[in-house]
Amino acid sequence: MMALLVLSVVVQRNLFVVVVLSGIYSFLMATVLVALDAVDVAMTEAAVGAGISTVLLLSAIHLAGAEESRPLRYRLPALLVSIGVAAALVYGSLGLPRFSDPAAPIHTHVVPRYIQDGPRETGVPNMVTFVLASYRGYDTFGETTVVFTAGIGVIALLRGRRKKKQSEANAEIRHDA
Amino acid sequence: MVIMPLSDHYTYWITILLMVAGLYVVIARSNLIKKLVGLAIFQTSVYLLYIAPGKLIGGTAPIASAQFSVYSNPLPHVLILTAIVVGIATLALGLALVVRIKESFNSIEEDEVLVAVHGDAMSEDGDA
Amino acid sequence: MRDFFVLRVVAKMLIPFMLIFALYVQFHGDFGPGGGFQAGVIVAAAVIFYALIFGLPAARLLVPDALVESMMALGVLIYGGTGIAGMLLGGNFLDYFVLSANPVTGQHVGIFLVEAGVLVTVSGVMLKIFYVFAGRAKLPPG
Amino acid sequence: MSAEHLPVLLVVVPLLAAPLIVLFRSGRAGWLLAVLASMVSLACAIGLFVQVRGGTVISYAIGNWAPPWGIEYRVDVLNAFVLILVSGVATIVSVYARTSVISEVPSDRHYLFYAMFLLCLSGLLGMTVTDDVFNIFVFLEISSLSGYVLIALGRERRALHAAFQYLILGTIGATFYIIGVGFLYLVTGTLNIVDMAGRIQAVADHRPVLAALAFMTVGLSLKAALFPLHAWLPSAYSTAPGAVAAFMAGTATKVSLYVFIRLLFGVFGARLVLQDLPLLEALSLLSIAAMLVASLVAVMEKDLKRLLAYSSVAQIGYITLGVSLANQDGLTAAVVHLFNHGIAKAALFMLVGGAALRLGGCRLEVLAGMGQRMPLSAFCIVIAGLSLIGVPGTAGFITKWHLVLAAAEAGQWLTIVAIGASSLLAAAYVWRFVEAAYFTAPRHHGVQEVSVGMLAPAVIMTVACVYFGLDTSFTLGAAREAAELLLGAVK
Repeated sequence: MMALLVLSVVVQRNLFVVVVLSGIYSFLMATVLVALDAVDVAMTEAAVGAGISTVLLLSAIHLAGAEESRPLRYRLPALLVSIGVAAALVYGSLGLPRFSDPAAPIHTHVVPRYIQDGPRETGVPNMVTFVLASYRGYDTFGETTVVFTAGIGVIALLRGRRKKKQSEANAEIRHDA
Repeated sequence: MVIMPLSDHYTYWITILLMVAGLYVVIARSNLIKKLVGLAIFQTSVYLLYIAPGKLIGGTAPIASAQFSVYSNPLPHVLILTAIVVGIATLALGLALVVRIKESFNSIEEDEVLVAVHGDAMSEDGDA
Repeated sequence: MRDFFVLRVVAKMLIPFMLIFALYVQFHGDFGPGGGFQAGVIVAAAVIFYALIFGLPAARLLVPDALVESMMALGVLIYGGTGIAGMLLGGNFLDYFVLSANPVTGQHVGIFLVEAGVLVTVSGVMLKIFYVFAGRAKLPPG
Repeated sequence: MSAEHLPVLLVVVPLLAAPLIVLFRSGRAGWLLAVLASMVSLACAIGLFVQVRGGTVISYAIGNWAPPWGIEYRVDVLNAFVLILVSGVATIVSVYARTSVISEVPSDRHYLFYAMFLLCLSGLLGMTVTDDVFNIFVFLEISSLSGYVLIALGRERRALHAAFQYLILGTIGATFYIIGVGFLYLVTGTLNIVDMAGRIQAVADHRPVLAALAFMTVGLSLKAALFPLHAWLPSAYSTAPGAVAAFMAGTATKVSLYVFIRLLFGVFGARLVLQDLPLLEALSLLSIAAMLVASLVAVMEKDLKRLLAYSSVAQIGYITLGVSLANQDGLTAAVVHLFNHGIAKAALFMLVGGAALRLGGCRLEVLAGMGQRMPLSAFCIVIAGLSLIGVPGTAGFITKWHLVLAAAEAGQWLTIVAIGASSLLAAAYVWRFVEAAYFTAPRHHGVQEVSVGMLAPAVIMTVACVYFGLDTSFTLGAAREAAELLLGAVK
């Protein structure tokens, strides 16, 4: 079902439909993530993928137009690159541990300490929370900085600098300067 | 649907199909917004590469409790949370650029924009 | 949209609940799914909801741009400040053990502070991005 | 706070200065903070370099969680050397930026520019100093996102398209990198580089490791603009504001290359015998192609900034050529060229950026007669250009000499011919500037030299190109030690 959705994104030319489809895609992804026990990730993916991205994409379409004017063309180089990437991925995946193999390295190294000692060392039962905020808190610091960077980046790109005819909106933007 | 281990590597292959479809959209389509949607799908699919192997059948979500002893791996969840945030940050910036490109070039089709870019380079007076 | 009386009343009733839910997600993050990022998104969503019903200028009056921009910066500073505090108290950067006499309490304090930092930055940025995009889009003014 | 915190202060000071600038909202305060924070980083980098000289390795456990459970900062002579390059270029460019920003960026965005500049700097420093493959990704994204915005702040509308193109390719690169990290994590269970190097030898199946190597190589090559994945670089560097072009040309691609070198030798080298890999041959062929093709394109270019950008692609080829030779001299050349090329390109982009502001463009016909109108700028461009060619007495010569030694040691005589040919092409593209600046009648009248604020940093950087060509104890000494370290990890 997800694959079908993605294929329709490839073919569909109306951007509005594409955005809605990608929102549904994120929602399905969130469902799959719940099935895989990743509840925190699922919650975030639903909020971000189905929520924020969709709102952002819709407002961008509102500003930039909704119809893709180029007809669908099958570009050989792009297809070749994609097939090459897929081949490399399949080749690599053949050597990976089986699905749900408790002896896989990711289950036997590093993580056991989080599971066994983490709740006691930090006093927090949600392992995702304490790994995120404490053991790997520096990544999350970086992540917060990424969000901050995007925020001031959007301001730097979109503040002010509009054509004169939109002076009304300009006045509105002035008071944050 | 993904949790059924039909084959040992079934989950990996689903992930791969999704990733490559996203990548194809990025490279092949000329509409800039469509490119960004493709990019988002490409990134989202990578999440499965991390999360799916973290699942242990019979395990539970990694929240410590007296009733359970087997938990799915929390570390990939943490990494992917960070990756989701990075993805949305990239999307927001990309869309801001698209809006500016639309205002400056009056088009969001890559080939049309490219023609205009070359025009600017020739006349050497690109307007701001 | 001003005229949709029902919408306005429902919104007024719903928004406080959204904010409380955000706080729940923030603090319950220790025990269940959730945390600063998700809560930040919900806070921003509450204000965006307000803006959709009452118009962008009204939302900007309620939560001014200057405040939003400061929030973006403040969250990062709270997070980094927690890290620096760990250093000043004799530990490494982001060392929560030293934040309190009891290491486990220290971890609690540290996690609480950095999650608060994430909340502030994320809600600020999401809101600001909405303001900027919506400001360009000339959303129907109130 | 004592010296033990230097590794983290180096990154956190510029990172936290950025939100402070946003709080103050003043262009002038932003500039002061940017200069100060860059200087603090430089001081930290120098302090670290002094400590790690002679083989000491500094490990810093962030959050006091021992690696591999927590994130570790790890400094040795190799990354300390790169840190000095990045923070040094940042310090000099941040001084230069004041004038460049005033003339190229709208005034209500000045403080945002400096905040972005510092974020980009801390992202690059964070990538260099960390020993955690996922943390590299996070800081890579900080530097990339801020980089896209910095480029888009260029005056012409072309800058927007260049930034968008860079955003797409950069994100594909970062995603490829993260796919590679995923493979490595799934087979080793760890994200810490040192831990990974130890555990990768026990991995039974080599297929995921090879796939990881392939994805990380392609991902980082996209970020490093390795030929033929350089499509974003010329348009990005030629349309970005002058200070941004100088900063990024001097640092951004170099840090991606550093990460590539670190992973290749620090992680994969421990498992895969480098001589058995087709990767090195492929890298060597691509490097030679870059040196020749990109130089040739540079010779044809009519715009000086694009000419320099293509020259960058060619010079990146020298670095990867040194890596592909994988012997002591080759790696020494690669590491020292990270530095030597970084300072030469930063100097050139600062000088050309200033000239473009004065003369209203940087097509070669616009620069006609620059030697008379702006004698010092033109002279410095020629000197830094000589370093690109590799004339004895400049820093570029040191690299060329060791590359030739390395190729001779490996018995690759054709490679030496290619180095010679590429140097001739470099001489040709530098000559095109000389011809325009000194042997063409000036088009502009009453044009003056750029202001001291822009000229002084550029001159200092140019002098550095000559200084490090004459006194090589610092650069070559560090590079030799780093090369020994890398080869030691493989054996």
